[in-house]
Amino acid sequence: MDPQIIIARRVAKELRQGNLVNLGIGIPTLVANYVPSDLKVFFQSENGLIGTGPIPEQGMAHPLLTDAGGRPISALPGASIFDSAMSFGLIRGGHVDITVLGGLQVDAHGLLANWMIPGKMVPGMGGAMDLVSGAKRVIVAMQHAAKGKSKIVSKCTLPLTSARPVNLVVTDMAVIGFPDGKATLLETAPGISIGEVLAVTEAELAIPDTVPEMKI
Amino acid sequence: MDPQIIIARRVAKELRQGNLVNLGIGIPTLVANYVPSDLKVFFQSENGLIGTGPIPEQGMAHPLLTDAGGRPISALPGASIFDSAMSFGLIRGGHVDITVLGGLQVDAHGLLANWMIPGKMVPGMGGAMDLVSGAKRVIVAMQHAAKGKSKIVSKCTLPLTSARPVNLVVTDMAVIGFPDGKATLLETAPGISIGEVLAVTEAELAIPDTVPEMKI
Amino acid sequence: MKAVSVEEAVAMIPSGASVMVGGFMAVGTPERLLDELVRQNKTGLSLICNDAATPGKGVGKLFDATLVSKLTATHIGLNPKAQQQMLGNQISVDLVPQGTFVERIRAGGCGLGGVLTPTGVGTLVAEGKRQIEVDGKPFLLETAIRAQFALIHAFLADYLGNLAYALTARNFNPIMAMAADTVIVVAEHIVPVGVIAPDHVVTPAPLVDYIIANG
Amino acid sequence: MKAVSVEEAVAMIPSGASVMVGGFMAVGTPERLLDELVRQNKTGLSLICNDAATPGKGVGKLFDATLVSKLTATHIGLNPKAQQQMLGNQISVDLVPQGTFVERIRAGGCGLGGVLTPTGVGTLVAEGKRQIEVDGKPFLLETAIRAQFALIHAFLADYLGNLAYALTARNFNPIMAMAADTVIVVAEHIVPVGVIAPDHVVTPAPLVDYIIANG
Repeated sequence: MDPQIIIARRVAKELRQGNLVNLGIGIPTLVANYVPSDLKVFFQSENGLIGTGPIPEQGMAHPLLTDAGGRPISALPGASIFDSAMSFGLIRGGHVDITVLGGLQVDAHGLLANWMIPGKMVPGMGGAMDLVSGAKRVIVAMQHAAKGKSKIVSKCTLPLTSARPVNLVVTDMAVIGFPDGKATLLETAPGISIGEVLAVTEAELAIPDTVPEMKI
Repeated sequence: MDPQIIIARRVAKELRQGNLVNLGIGIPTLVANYVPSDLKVFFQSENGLIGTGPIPEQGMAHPLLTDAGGRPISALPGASIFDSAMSFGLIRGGHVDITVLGGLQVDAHGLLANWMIPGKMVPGMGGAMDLVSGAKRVIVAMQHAAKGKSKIVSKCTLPLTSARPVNLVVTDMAVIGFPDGKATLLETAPGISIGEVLAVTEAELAIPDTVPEMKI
Repeated sequence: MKAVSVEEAVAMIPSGASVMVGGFMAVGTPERLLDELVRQNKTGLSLICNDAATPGKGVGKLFDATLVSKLTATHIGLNPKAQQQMLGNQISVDLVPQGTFVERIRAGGCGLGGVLTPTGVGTLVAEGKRQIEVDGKPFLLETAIRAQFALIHAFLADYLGNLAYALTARNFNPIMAMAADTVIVVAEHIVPVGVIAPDHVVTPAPLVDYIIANG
Repeated sequence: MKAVSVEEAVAMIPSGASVMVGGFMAVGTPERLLDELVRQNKTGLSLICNDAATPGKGVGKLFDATLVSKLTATHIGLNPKAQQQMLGNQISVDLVPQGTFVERIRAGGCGLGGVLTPTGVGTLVAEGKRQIEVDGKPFLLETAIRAQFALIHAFLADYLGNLAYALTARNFNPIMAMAADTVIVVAEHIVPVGVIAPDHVVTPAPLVDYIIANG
């Protein structure tokens, strides 16, 4: 299975009935494809919409209905529109149950860096800092390693997104949580051993007595 | 002429085309009756309406359309509705061109007290403090004296409504402004002499060379 | 969102709870919830409401039944019972400028640490509060307000919990609907999903916990 | 409110002006005003806009024509020209978290002294800023933002200047319409007074100074 799909399917299992969910760009966007049809969740697009639906059929797109990347989306029945102050009031005020974001680095204490590589990539933080500071649960969805380098690090070398630790990291190799503020291996991806995870993880990982395989 | 009507008619002359105006309860409310029909102004009711109209005809009132005192009002074509945060954003943000309020005391520097008589009347300030702090121009519409006591005082003995001085005071005897922060007699009411004004005014009043009679 | 009876909804509110109630002089107030608070005799309430309404109307009913022990409001001048209870020290009253009142609730609902307002500087309202200078101008630091419960009046609610308001009954309702742990709504009309156009929804469904069912 | 031609409107904006522009990735942006800013070659602009859009679209046109000298935004990653101009020090860029960005503009429009936000605490964003503790929790004091001009896109405008927005083109427009000395609006449709129901007006008429006339 495609690593991105493994991640997206596993993250989708974290969603609960009635949750308000914000999905970042990239792998997080894929999560919407794997929500069981009997689970009703609300997806927020931070440019001002709750109730985002799939990409509209050809010829049905409206130029004034887009996602945060400016791409055409649809709105489900029961959708609502609001201005940006309200959108970030929802985010900062803890009304978003789950935010799923991409990451550049997550460290052993759950701190996330995902908005800047000094001197190289300075796109701006957009809504990421508010989402990590404000959402009830923060889930990072990312590849475990990039170019052979672990993205789960002892300490972030890139600028932090927030002083608030994330709740869960889901990669193509593992699910990592932070009980008592310490990176802990909660699950391994199908066919991946604990040893394989440890081999490509820079951060020290606590290993509980049982580490089940991801159910996706 | 009724003293209240003198005041209301004179205040109405301060309104300019397109102004957003907030009228307090009491004498200020009467001002709306004396706006020339060719002058288009917007009246705000701070409970969430711009475009307040007259009291509706009998049988046409709606229980969900009221003024800040809870009394039925009407809405003119082009009216708009908003929540209380927006209403006071308009007020505090300087978008209200003129607020007209009642007063208990105005002092020689233009400071207003109008919300509390300690130990006696403690109704709360409602929107008065925001209106005086935020509106572009603050006009106090009140009787010059109450029970023979001047309401234009040297220094307010009652708790202040704001540290920001008002712009104009219109009473049944005079119009008083505060050029250079000093109470100044700008106009006298019809048939009232400067001497009569001074006789019932506790505050020291600057008297310009010419003090015209109010045009109402 | 869950549809519940008014009895069930009020049964969730313990005596002594902090309760925000929408409305301005009882306009835009969820009367059915207030009647039921009185019937279930929920005492010692910390009430957060713009005003005390008038006896027999809106939150005025809570003062009639002496259910309030603490009040945060902007104006209580039109309810003599609330005034008597304040002067008799039966209730403690915190009077707040109206713009500050709504902005503090908004801060509570939007995750802000408080409000920096020019309103109240140099008045009694400033007593005991921090004053912060920004670019040489003084502002009061007014803290955020939240409550355990928000009792909301809406004109339309759909089956998901989206709300729209009518006329001046909107007032504090959409702001309070963001600032409480549990949000309970009385709507004049409950309508199918889609009846409220997305552009006309004022309170998005995920903010609403309970809607009082018809009948 | 006054109806003016797009040429007249832009003629009022001097080179070097501070200009807020509504829109999110060019959705909800008043394109006609941007085209005219380019045509009249207004240089040295201080631009306040959520993002830099993409070349050829929305405020992206201002970067194509190198009219911007200072940018306050939350994200410019999808406009390589804006990035190049930033890295080449042709423009100074202040990158702001999006929730902070909109709240600072709201503070500017609503007469608040600034914003107390948890966002950015403990990050690069906190550098050089005051940190204020409230009830033991740290918040950044972020200052209010205003501009000389706000360029607004609306869906409907009536003859008085009341505005309503459509779908995700609403975004920053209603907030910016409160935070500038002069507010200029391009509407998709100009309609008679009364067509927009009072409950559906988002920006009340008195906030609007100019509407770009049809044709």
